[in-house]
Amino acid sequence: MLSQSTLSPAERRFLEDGVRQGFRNDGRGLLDYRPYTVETGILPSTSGSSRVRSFGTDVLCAVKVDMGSPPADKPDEGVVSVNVECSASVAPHGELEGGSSSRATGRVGGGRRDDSGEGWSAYLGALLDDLCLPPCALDKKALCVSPHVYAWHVNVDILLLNAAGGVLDAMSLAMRSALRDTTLPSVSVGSRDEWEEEDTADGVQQSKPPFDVDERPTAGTPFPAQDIPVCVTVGQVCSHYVWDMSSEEESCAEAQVTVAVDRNGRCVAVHKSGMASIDPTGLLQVLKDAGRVGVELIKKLEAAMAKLGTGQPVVRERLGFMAA
Amino acid sequence: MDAATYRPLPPDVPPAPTVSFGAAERSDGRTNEDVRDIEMQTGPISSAVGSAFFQIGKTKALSAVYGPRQSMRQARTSSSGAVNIDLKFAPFAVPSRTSMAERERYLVGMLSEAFESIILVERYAKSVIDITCIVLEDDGGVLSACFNAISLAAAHAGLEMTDIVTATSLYCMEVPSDTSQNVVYLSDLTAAEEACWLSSGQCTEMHVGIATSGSSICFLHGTGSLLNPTCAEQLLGRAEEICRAIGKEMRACLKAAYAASQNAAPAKTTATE
Amino acid sequence: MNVSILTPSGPSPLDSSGGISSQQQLVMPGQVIPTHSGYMRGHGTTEENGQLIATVCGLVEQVSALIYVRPLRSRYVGEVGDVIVGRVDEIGNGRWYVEVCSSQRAQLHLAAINLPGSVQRRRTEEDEKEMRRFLAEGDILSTEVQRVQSDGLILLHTRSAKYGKLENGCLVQVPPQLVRRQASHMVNLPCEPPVGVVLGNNGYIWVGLPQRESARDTINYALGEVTYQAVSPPQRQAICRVRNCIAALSAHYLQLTPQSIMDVYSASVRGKLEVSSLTNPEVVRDLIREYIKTKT
Amino acid sequence: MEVDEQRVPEDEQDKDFPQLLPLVTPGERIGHVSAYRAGAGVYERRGHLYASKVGEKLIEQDDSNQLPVVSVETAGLSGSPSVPFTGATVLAQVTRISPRRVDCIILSVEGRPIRDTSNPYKGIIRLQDVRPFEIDQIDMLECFRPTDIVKAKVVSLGDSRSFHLSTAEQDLGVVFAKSTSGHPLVALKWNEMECSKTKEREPRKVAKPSD
Repeated sequence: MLSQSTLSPAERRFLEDGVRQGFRNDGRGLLDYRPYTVETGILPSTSGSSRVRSFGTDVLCAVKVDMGSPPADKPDEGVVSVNVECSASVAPHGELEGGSSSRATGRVGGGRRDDSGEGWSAYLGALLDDLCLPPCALDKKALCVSPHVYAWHVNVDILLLNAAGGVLDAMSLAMRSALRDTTLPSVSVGSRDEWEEEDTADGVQQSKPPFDVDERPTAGTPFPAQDIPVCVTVGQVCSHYVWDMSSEEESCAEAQVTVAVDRNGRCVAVHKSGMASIDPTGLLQVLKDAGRVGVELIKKLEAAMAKLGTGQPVVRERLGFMAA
Repeated sequence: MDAATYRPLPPDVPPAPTVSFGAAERSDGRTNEDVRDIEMQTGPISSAVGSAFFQIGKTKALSAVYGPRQSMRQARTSSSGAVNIDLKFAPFAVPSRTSMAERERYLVGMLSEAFESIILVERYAKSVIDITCIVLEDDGGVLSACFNAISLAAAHAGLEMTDIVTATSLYCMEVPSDTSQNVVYLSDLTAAEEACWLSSGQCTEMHVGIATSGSSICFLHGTGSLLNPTCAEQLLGRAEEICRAIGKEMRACLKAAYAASQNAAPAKTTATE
Repeated sequence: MNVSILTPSGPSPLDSSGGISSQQQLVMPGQVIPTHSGYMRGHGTTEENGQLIATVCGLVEQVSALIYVRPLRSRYVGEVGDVIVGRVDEIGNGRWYVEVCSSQRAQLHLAAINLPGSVQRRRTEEDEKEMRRFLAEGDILSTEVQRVQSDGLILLHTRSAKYGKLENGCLVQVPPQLVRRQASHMVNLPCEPPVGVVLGNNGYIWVGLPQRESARDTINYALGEVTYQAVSPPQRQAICRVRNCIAALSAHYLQLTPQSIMDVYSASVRGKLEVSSLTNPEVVRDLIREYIKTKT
Repeated sequence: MEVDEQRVPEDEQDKDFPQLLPLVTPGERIGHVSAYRAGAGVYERRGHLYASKVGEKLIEQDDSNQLPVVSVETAGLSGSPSVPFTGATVLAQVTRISPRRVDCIILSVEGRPIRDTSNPYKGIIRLQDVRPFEIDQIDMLECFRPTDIVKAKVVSLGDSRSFHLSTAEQDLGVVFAKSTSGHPLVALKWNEMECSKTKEREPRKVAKPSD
């Protein structure tokens, strides 16, 4: 999704001719995806973690879960917050002021105001939270332990180690597999009367009932992540739709549409960005194809997770953390 | 939030929003397709190069354009200008005084991407165009209100643009009636309606910005479970209708403002000798 | 529409040899290098109380009396006569600033190029305004290192027939160490249909349509001659296959020569591998394993 | 994707603003590439010409063998802000003088004042751009003084900080200056001006007044 190198007119013409012939620079067809490599459970200190790589793009995602009080306006729901961090090598464009650079590089994610590129990663976090965790994909009520008192605060931290196109897709894949890898510990909350009696002793300060946590992973309940969608980004290059773009293709893409698709092919969110405008018929066609591609992606992801689940401890030790 | 903070109930507590089918009205008397009445005015801020005020229902947005002017930063590849949008919620805009920083940043990210494609930035080499937008009151539909305010302000400032682009917000919901699963299409929710339906997840929302003379989509953001092609087609059709209506109003408003400034100017000499 | 999700697999076939021949000595920073009397100290080393100490992790190289350590992976260090491919970054006061993946941008002076129609005259103010017509920002060009200043600044020139703007192809970036100085850097690979490759010593490799033979011999072939040509599908397939083969060799840190590229190319054709399948790391691993078998 | 036929109805032409030329707003189609050439305030997309700002549609036929030029003119204060472009004649105020160049801020482009003065565009006039002849004998102090108003032509966009200006033509140079005693100077010769009060002579590179 992010590319700094502005292509020369010669490269741009060669690439666009390729797209017109349906044969891209690395031999893929317009609809073909580069294979993703997915690993889960690589950070034991976290509640759930995953790493997604696809030919240059490298995303690490970790989920930490802790107990807190539910928000005031939604007393019966838990809280999920998504936070994106970029390693310095990825966000050098930060110092290019305003949106002019994004015009040249056709990046998803809107203008960047400040110098250090935080604005961009903060915006990405908010976009991912909006696209992949809408109410219909994740029932936050399931995260509430006891209304008004305790609820799970889920922190999803995504670290972008290297960006070579398709960053939003890789991040959504990493987030989904990390949340699928997360288990919520089983918690038993003290009964109601213990709560009352402690309250009067402290006067105004309303304390919380005691709770104890069963640490054993086997005792916990898996995080309700089966309905979380996966993002599929399509670029419009000389009025052809190109899927899973490399960074070169992204700098030639006039407009980009990102569709979030859940496991039974339902489009859960759609976001258009990029410089040019697109016509409605094109958009509807993209929605249809996105459904198909999304389902395929999630099915393959589930299969890979299942395979990983079995051989998990063995594979990781032998290869080492940063294995190829 | 341990101690519950006291919040005075707003004087006219609107009755809980109800969903109705067909012609029956919504809680504030509008049918499902009705858009709240719109008011717009150009040039409220004299010091800015161009400015505009846009009101839809009770939601009010005020936008001002400064520049193009010398770009401060060392942008090497500055063959084209830059658009720098700054959006603020007035402290009194929202009932609870929560910090709106995150929401502001999110809206800025959305808006700046759209306006870089609308304003012909390659005609403003080495300069930056600063656009500020203040939300005076938030009664739902803030994103499209700000979008329209900025679009009108940019046109009034005389910035070169590809088109008059207007935005609107549309929603659809599956309401189980006795006969069958019935999908209801609503446009332009108020804050109360948004609070009631959007956060509970039954409602699919879609914000669309359409170039009014060519009907292509410049801006699109939607979330919700009913984004399948059929519903999307319905939503886009309605969005086009509403956006074109707003666009027509904007063009009339701009022409009136231009004519007024001509009549005011004593000798009507052509600008360039 | 093929979508595939893999899990991490075994080590790459080359972990053992890693493309380093046995007699070369791999040194770590701080390691003492055995020396002979009257040696000359090269870069990558330092002297401490009479002993030659390596300052970078790399291979000890010896050229007659000179001993130096060639780092395994670093940015490109220019040498006079290197053929390199660069991208024009900026144009200012009579020169092009060219990005060559080195510590600083190389410079190509207006005086160091062939003017159109290759007329020989002093460069005027007019030429300076016309610079964008020869090479604009972002353009890719093949060039040669004319001089390297003491502070490492590389000065380029394109005053020969074979250098100039590159068209009709795409660029691949590999670590500079994988492209050694060799007989010819601008080669037409004998695959069917032929593919033109420019192996830049700085790790930039251009893969595109073959260079026109005739224009290259005449001394005064000017920059403007290169034009856009439509690329036919078979030519495009060959170019993309070569591009993927180069990426495969670079992923496994193998030397890039016209011969090695052709070997991997014919291996992939023999194996009836689709061009797009070469983006799959596992397919690439098997292909390289097979290529090494044929080589040793 | 060909943008289909015109959506904004033609009858929308301006009934109630008879005395003005037809008003257009951005996005309205005003012609086809085969019929007109694009002027200011107009952009071309897929063969059609569209207005890019609010203003009056103007069609000029400058020379017979070429297509007429259609442009959108915005008169009066609400004129569209202009940015210095290569070849534009600008009015600039000198701020700093050094032996090899003169720094100035650009006040107006092609007669249109730049209204946003908080962060003005900067320009420099290099030694070789002051006048076309005897470049090596130029003494900058004999040509310009700080606070002089200079009419110049933009030579190039220069680097990211300032535009490159030139006064190398007869009608370019100082158009308004104050003498050391603070009174306006009157142009005498191409290189001399005279103080209106003290009749003191001061050297300047004077713009030939276009009388």
